[in-house]
Amino acid sequence: MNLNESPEDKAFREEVATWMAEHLVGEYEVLKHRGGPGDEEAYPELRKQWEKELAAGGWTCVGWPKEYGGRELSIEHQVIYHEEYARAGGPGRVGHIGEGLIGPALIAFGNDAQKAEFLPGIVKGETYWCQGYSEPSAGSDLANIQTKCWVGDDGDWRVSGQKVWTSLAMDSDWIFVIARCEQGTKGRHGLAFLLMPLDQPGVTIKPIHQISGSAEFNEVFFDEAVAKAGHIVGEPGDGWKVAMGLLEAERGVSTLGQQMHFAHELDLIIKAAKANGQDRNPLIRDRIAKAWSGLRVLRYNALRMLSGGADVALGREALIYKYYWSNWHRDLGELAMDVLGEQGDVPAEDFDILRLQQVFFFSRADTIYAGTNEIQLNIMAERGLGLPREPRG
Amino acid sequence: MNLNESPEDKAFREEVATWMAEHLVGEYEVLKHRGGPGDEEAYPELRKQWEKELAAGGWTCVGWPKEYGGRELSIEHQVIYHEEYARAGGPGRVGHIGEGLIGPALIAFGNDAQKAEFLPGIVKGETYWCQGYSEPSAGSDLANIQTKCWVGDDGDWRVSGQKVWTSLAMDSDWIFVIARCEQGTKGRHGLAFLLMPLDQPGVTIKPIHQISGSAEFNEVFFDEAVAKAGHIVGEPGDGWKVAMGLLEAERGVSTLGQQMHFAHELDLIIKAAKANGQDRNPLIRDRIAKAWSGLRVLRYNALRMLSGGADVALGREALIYKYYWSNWHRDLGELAMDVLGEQGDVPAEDFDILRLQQVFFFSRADTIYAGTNEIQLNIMAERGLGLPREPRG
Amino acid sequence: MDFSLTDDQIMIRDAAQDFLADKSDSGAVRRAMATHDGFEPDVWAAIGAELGWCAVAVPEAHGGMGMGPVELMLIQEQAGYHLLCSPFFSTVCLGATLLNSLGTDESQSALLPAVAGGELKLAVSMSDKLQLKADRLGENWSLNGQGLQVCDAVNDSMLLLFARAADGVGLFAIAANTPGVTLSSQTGWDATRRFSTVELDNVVTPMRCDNPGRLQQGGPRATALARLYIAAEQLGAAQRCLDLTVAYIAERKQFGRVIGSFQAIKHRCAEMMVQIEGLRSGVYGAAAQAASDAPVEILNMECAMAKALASDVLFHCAGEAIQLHGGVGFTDEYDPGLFFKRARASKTWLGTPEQLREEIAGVLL
Amino acid sequence: MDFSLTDDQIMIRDAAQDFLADKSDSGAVRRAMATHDGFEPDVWAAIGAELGWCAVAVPEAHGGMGMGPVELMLIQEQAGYHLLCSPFFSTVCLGATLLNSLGTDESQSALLPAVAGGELKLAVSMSDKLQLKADRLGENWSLNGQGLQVCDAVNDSMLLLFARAADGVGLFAIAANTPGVTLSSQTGWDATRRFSTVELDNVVTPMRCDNPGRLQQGGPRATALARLYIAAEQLGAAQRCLDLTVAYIAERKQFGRVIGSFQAIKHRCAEMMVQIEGLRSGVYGAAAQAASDAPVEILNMECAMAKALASDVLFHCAGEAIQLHGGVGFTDEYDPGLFFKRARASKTWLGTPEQLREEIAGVLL
Repeated sequence: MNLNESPEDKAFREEVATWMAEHLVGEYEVLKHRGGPGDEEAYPELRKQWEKELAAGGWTCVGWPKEYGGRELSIEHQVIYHEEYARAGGPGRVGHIGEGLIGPALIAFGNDAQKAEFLPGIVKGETYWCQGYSEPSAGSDLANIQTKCWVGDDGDWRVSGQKVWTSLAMDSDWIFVIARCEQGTKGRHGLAFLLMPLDQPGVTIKPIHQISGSAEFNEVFFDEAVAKAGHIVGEPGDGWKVAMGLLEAERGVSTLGQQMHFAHELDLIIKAAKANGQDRNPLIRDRIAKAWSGLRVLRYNALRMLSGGADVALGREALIYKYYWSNWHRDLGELAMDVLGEQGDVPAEDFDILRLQQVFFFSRADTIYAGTNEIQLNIMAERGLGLPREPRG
Repeated sequence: MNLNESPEDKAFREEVATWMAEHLVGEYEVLKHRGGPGDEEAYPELRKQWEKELAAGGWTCVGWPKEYGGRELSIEHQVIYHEEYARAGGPGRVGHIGEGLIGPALIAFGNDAQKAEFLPGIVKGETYWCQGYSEPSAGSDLANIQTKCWVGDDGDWRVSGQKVWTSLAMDSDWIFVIARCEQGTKGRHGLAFLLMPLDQPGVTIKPIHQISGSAEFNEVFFDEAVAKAGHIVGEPGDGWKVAMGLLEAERGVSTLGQQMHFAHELDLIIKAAKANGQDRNPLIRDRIAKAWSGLRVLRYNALRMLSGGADVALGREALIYKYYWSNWHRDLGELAMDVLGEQGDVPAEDFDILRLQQVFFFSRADTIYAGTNEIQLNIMAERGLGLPREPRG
Repeated sequence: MDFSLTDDQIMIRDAAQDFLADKSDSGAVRRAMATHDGFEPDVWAAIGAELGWCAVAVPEAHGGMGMGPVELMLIQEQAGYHLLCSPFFSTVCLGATLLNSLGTDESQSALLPAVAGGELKLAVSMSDKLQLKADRLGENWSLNGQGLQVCDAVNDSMLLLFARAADGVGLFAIAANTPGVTLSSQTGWDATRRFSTVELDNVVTPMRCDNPGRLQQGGPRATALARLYIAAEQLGAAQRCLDLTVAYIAERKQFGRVIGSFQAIKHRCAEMMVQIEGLRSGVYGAAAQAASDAPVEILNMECAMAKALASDVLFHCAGEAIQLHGGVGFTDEYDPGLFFKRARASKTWLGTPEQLREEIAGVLL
Repeated sequence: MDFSLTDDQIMIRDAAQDFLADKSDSGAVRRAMATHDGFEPDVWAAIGAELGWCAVAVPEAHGGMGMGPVELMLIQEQAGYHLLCSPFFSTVCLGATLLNSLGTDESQSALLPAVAGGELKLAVSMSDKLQLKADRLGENWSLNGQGLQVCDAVNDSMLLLFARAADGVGLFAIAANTPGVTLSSQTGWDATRRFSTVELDNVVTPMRCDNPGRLQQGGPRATALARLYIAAEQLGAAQRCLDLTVAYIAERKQFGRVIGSFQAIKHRCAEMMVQIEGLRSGVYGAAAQAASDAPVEILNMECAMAKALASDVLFHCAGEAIQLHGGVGFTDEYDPGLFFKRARASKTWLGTPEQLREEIAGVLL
């Protein structure tokens, strides 16, 4: 247990930092610290161009195997990469879902043709993906999928139904969907995992306006929309397995980068407090120290998770992580607005202030999406502490 | 809605205050502010003598009908009496259970012989009572009574079983007990309400030591203990009805007096803070203001309850009261110790400090006895908000 | 001592409830939010002319009903429950309260009858920063500077603003359409109540309203009452958050059960109920003090208590409403977000909870 | 960078767990609480002589094992879990840490080997108030005044006390049985760790321990490490509160169900787990910093974080343990009360959470 970095790690950190310092300039300067949660609508086209810039430097998909175009970085170097990317103010990654979710899923579960067709576009920063899991009646009860699919006369799949909470759908080319391929089944059985282009008749995207005014989530409606016969991942009936494997991958090294964004937000709070005198308010000082402490906990907790090896999901530290960071972040938003006071009442023109307002509003979603607080507590009590399961109705 | 007091009310307030100022002196001086929760073991004999002093002045059972020896005071005057009693530092009432619980129950449910036998002793401050409801397996699940009773060959009742959380048993002469008179029944049915002398073979009292070091609660064991044939209140099978009627009476006007004790505790905290400089700590100042605010809420909430008339138990203000005051009081205990700091670590010789330590420890019981927080929240959700009932196992 | 509502008070409360359920439902609130001035004129007209709410707390001598803070508190509770968008708050709760508390007889006679009749809108600053100067100009006054955080100022408002004069701080009335007045309104995150910055450039007005003999007691009393009325509104809003939530969880099913059957959800709602009922006791108690002979120092503490508690309880309940609505809770389509934004904005009005508690602590310690 | 425990570290932790489960169960703790000195000599003897815990963090040059803060943190976590009553904390976590951090080579050679061998008990003041004066007396020093909040001082302890000398504050070692020393110990609400006031009346000692060159860095480092070790103990105690509670609710039935099947109870336990695991990450992280090249300013913040969080988490968990045990929770017969008292007492040791956070804020702001 030692936090000293090896000379090699330090050199790699320097390499990433240098690349960022040299490339996140000029036309990309405006992207610094932009495009995060609640700010997804900022500069979508420029951010896609930035994805290609990253790809050109070999800084996409850094954890992927080399045979699929990745850098095959060690866990430690991936952490360093994400930290330095965020520390430099690297913008929210439009390619995140391709790189972090569907890419790894295809590497694990896809066939050779699928890998050949889809992975290069992700690595090059050219193809953007979004996710179609949740449905109006399948929120916390994720397996309650009503969207159905069947094989049409032409051998391709047809999909009808509705997905919801699909982020970045407007900026994406493709969506991956779980849909019920065996009618009459319930829960985790009888589902298929399909890859579908969004630009087709039969797919309608409707943005969901949030309380923060932004609309990064969408409803996606399918009306006999088409997925090619070759675009099912795994066999019909494997849908749940593939989807869950992919959710596992979601809790990855990128969280250390997320923490750097959090640290930046805390810095903005400190800056605002110094500017308006709240830095002398003892109750605010106490809460700023608490926020800083929570961020240390998050960092060490993530390091614990990453040091745990393959069985990481079994550890209590992994079970608590989503609950801890999302509630910490929500508290941070409240602290930010309490520091701003009346300054927080009107949408700010200064992005450093507006960002804090966004954090306040958007962070209310943090404790809801990807497993509400209530679901997280159930899981922790049942899997972490072995208490009796909650009965279904 | 007006808080001004009428001249008559003011005069009555003056009368009580004067009587207390003239009588809580001399040998009784040491009793000031003593004998409250967590301090029940203070001066038991002197406090019994004080009960007789009160009785001589006509200040016991002030709300009872005149025909039973009471003063038949209006609700408002009862409130004033309790407030002035507490404001003067009147000691914890050893006669409370007789005056506040069993007396009213006998007036409502007892027969003439029982009234004649028991009420005068209560009014005169000569007979002391305690309560036998809870059992090891009947805590939150109060109706799960295992103690059984049956009619012996001599026509008297025999009782066997165990009661727990019986306060003041050591200082009491009599106990009222609910026991199962119809074997094989469950829950609220088949119970009898019996009056029993404690000083008899077959009754064993065992004090329960608390974390605060005091032992005001007891276990009471019954081994074929005797209740006279005439000492059943109501009919066999009416036990639950009598017991519940009595618990209703418990939420009465005396709560305004309890609040005066709370106010005294807050004063002691302020005094301690001024003495050790914590009065300049902004975080402590914030919490002291919060505590004061909570006390205002308690007062107005109690006035709302009392103004509601007969159907008071239906109001949401009555449903929240126990939860509100007990959690407020527990927070007050934490505040007290945070103000004291290291001064709180060792049992104090100064009673003004020791009292705060007692509040800290004893108030942990406040959120447990007479309906735990968890049971209170169930009741509020189900009765107050109409949410579905929790299923039994 | 009597803590129950009179029949008249109950009638006023119930009438407000009925009117607002009809005229200030979710659709009406959203329509008002989208207007330039932040309210629908016909709702305001009904409040002033038909319902007579503006007259409730105006003395009978000035054409009012001569009732008091308890009645106004009850209306405000309903206004908060229905998130009423209206210059009622600024005109009656702030403006008329100021004039009642510290106005000269002349200014009361000049302004209160029109207020009571619903014919005049008053716009009042809620900031404690004073950036206005008043200079004598013959019989008149000339005002210069900025009025900050002026509530519900529109073109035909009468502005009531404090300004520093040679003889001390005074209260001045200025028609908003007087030459030299520039209103700049910005719609905040909470679009249900509007605030403007008002620039005054050599604005001439004849009307100085403060009665020096009333200022010392009346100033703190007006602030205390304004806090009480905000607290009442916050109380109503908190109650609405709970009611919206209970209605939602009684319908929404997950895992084959209504989510209101999950004990953890039940307890969270019960906790909201505890806080709301406690707050209601606190707000009603403070109102009862305002209607009694409490000295202004006591009233100050009571109303600071009510407003601090109300801000905290509303913020908690609005946050819980979002959380317990799940995904739809943070969408603009559902109503919890409206209350959440009001909760955030109102937290700072006339003092944050921390500032108010520090006021209380200053007396206690 | 490596955040996993080594095999040696795991072995040390597991051995401590086994030993304490056997020798520091509830009965043993209660026996120790009832003794005059607050610990059972045979348990202390086993810790020092057999298990070698006292040697863990002592340099090899002084007869120790030359390990570091991570190992000691792991032992302390177990000590807290089992509420170990022992002068181990004062001797090793406070005393040896002080000597390691800022002692002269001579004082280290004189004292550390006996500490490592379990032959010497050190008693150290935890107060930040300095009420001792040291005067030169030939080769020796004469001490006068009071040592406050001295931890685990018994008749055969060696006292390690700071005192003000002409050339600045120095650290002095005084055998507790030296003439002029008066120990007055008072058993606190938490009887598992004893504190004394020590009166020194012209007490003569030859041993001044501080190395002036090490004082500036070593003083803060020793304080930071001591906070870390307390935090580790609090972490263990918090974990025990959760474990006791989960065991109880899995057995206790009400309404025909184990109470652990009630969702609200489950969520409360899960919330404890969240806090405890977060704390564990924080404490382990601070220990890892202590074992790395972190400058003392960083270490200070990290350990202040760990101790503040640990105090809050333990207090919360101990309170929840009482509450979720119901009636038996506030009896002396069950164990939650013991942890609750430790939680309360340890909250102030080397800084309350508020004071520690103010230290952090002072750096950040």
